[in-house]
Amino acid sequence: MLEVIEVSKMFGRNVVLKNVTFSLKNGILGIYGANGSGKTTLLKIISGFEKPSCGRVFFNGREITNKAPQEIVKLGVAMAFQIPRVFWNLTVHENVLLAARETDYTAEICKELNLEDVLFKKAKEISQGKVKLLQLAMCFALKPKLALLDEPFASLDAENVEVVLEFLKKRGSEISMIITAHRTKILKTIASQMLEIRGGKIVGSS
Amino acid sequence: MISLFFSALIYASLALCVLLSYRVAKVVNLSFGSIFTLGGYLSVFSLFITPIFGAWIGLLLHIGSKRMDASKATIFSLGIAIAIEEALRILFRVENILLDSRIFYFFGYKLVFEHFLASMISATFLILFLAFELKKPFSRLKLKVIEEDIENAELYGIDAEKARAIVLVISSAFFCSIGGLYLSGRVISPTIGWLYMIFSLFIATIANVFREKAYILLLPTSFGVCWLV
Amino acid sequence: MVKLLEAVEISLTMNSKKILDSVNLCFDRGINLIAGPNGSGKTTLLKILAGLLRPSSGKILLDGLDITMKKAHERVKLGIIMAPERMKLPLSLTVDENLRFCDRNRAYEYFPELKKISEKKARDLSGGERQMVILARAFAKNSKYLLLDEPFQGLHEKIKERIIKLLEEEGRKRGILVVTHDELEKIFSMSDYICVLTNGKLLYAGEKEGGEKILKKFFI
Amino acid sequence: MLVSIAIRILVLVLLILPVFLDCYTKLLAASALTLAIFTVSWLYLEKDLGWASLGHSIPFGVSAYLFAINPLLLFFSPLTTFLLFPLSIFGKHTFPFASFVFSVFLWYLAHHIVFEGKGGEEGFRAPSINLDLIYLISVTILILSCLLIWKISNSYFGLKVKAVRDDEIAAKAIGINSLPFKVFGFAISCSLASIAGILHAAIFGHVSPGVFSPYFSLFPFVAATIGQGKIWSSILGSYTVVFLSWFLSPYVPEFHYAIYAVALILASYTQSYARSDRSV
Repeated sequence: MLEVIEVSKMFGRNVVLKNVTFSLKNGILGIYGANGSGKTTLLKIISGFEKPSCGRVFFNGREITNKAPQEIVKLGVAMAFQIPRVFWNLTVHENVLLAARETDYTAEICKELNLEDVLFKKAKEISQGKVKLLQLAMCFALKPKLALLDEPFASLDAENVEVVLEFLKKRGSEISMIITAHRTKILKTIASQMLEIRGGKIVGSS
Repeated sequence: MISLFFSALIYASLALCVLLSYRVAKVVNLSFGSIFTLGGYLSVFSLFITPIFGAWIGLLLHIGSKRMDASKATIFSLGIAIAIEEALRILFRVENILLDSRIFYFFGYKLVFEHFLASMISATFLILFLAFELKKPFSRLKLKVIEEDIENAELYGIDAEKARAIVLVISSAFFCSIGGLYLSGRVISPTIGWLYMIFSLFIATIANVFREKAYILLLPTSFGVCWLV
Repeated sequence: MVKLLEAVEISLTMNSKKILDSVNLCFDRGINLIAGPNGSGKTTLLKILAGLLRPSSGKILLDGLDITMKKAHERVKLGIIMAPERMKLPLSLTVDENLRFCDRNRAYEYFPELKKISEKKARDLSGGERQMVILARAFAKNSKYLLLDEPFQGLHEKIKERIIKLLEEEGRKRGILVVTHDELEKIFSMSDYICVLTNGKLLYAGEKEGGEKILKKFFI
Repeated sequence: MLVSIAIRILVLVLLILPVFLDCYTKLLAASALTLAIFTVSWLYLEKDLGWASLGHSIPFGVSAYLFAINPLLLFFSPLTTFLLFPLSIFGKHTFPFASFVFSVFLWYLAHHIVFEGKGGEEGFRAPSINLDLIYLISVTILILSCLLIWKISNSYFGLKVKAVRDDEIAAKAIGINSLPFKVFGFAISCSLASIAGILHAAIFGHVSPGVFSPYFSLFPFVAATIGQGKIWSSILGSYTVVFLSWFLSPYVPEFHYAIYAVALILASYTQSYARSDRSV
């Protein structure tokens, strides 16, 4: 489904990614590593928000290396950011509606992710944990074939982690995912494949 | 030719003030135009009170926009600009005033004495700042840290607010006194200063492209722009 | 007994959202650790202690002296130094010029590597080198209290170890407050006082023994 | 709620009343009306797109000039969008000042526009139309533009425009290409502003470089500040500024600038601009 071939990324003199190569057929891929090891950059390169310095990315046999993010989304790759990027002055319902395009599906996803009680509040008025859930809801409302989730469990409390975990397990059968985390404990419970990344290089897989 | 050189000097020093207040005080100071005009009107009474009034307005600007971000502070400065303009309009009911000037001959060139004085003051200001820039004393380093990030400057133990106040006061006083000198011999109205401000803003914007070298390249830029116009 | 640095009932509300909720802390000499997940308000708390942000309510005491209304540069003179995270330092200055804001010789003593690159501009340095400049500046200035925000970001293993040693040494002389994700276990074993923040609320604050369980459950 | 209904009724009364009054008052009301349309166009740009322009006199003045030079050039006025839109490369924080400086630049430039021996500081004579007729047209256009903006900003399309305002990167992440929506929003706002400019030229039968002066470039900002960003009260705000300055200028020269100074200084303490930039 997804193939990443020899991707490198440099910011000035800083090498963030060094010849990263991997491929994903189906299922959930977990990527773990310390802060600043290049996980976020890798996801941003796949989703088109960053251009790789060299290397290529293929999705379903089509090259998506230098495509704009909005085109890549239309091919079926959706991204959920680590630091949530949502529309702060719109309500939660409007936020999800923009991604889902139909009211019924919006209601369904909001129910699954426990967002019903804040449905008509503005995104800037709800708590940080809920914003994180909202980001996830927007990602899945796009009906992607591949979802890229950057640290979906970070800054969530125990109760919300349960909600997210339940949701990901349920969707995991239909949608492929790449999930990053800097802790492996939760990741191991859902991922079918694991990669460790350190200093911009892939050092281990299982 | 010589008057071109003089006006390039003056505009370079005005642009330096604009650039300094943008980089250190973090405000695109739109009130400079009105301060310039104010200087022109004040010079009817005396040339020596112009820097004092300019400094007062600089201080007012600093105190008024102390805790604002860049865009709000700029809107504040625009408000001050219009307030000054309106005050001038109320105080000097006659719209247009002709300022008198003295003419003297410099190697056969006919020159307005006040313009000559203004350009000499600007040249001194520029040379002093250039020396300050190139010799890099500790206070220049402090200024550089403030230019980049105010939070960082505070962590380095630098009083950013004091530096901001000093820059605003000095640049306003400078604008006011240059306005008093440079407008003499012309017919002035309350809106005349906008032109000078826009022109120096234009030079400062072009010089700003050179980033760290901006201060050094101000004079050549100003010379080039004046020559083109 | 008067503690070195105290935060009394600190609350911060921004955009009608509570970021910190009546946090009570007292730090003393030695190494103190603040831990918590991303977005729990650790960096905000550090900024409040350093004077970059003003709390909505609450007090900050240094040696029993109320410094809540003091600005950051005044606090630097009183003896609170902060090393910011994300490699924030003036990029247009050279390393040498950056270190003129502290005791230069001591800085080169701590990090001899910097001597070689002293004439380079900070803009041309790699991430690890930048972090070293930040730490050198913070350590080589006399202070009562040192606030470190993610000090290990982007550093090599060797230098990390050196910094941990340095922390141990300096911890005897002054108070050090560390916020970190990396090397949590090592710092934890060194530290005397631990607090855990989640969602702006204090989950635990006190001796190491009690905190171990909570910390393990959350992070390790 | 009661207040907002009262404001709407007051605006409607202000729209209808001048029809029965003398010519002078009608002229004054018509000029306030065009400026109200101008304010509405500015408000759309500020509220739905998040770009606060302090140089909205650019589309206003340019199309007034075009209309005065040749009435057939009126159809080119929507193209003034492309004078204002390129300034958006400066980013939301600098855009207000960039546009303001550009409008002041045009103000000086306008003194030198000479066409077939006319123009310069004197300005151009514009074709003048019967005052009663133009008053009716203006009222219709004001109501239509309010309806149009209300309709657009409540549609799904308008939702996308608002999404682009809030966060362009997040918009890209859900497959919205931000550029066309931005251009569309600017085009709507600039077209309405140019209509206001053309009406202004037609009412006074004369266009001078003054249409680029800070009086016009800052007018919508000040009116919106008085109206606290709500559409109906901003219309009321523009009436207030026009009437106050007209009645008080015999005592204080150019009284509107005093209102401007107060409004700008107060606005810098209370209002927030570039609302979408929210640091987490």
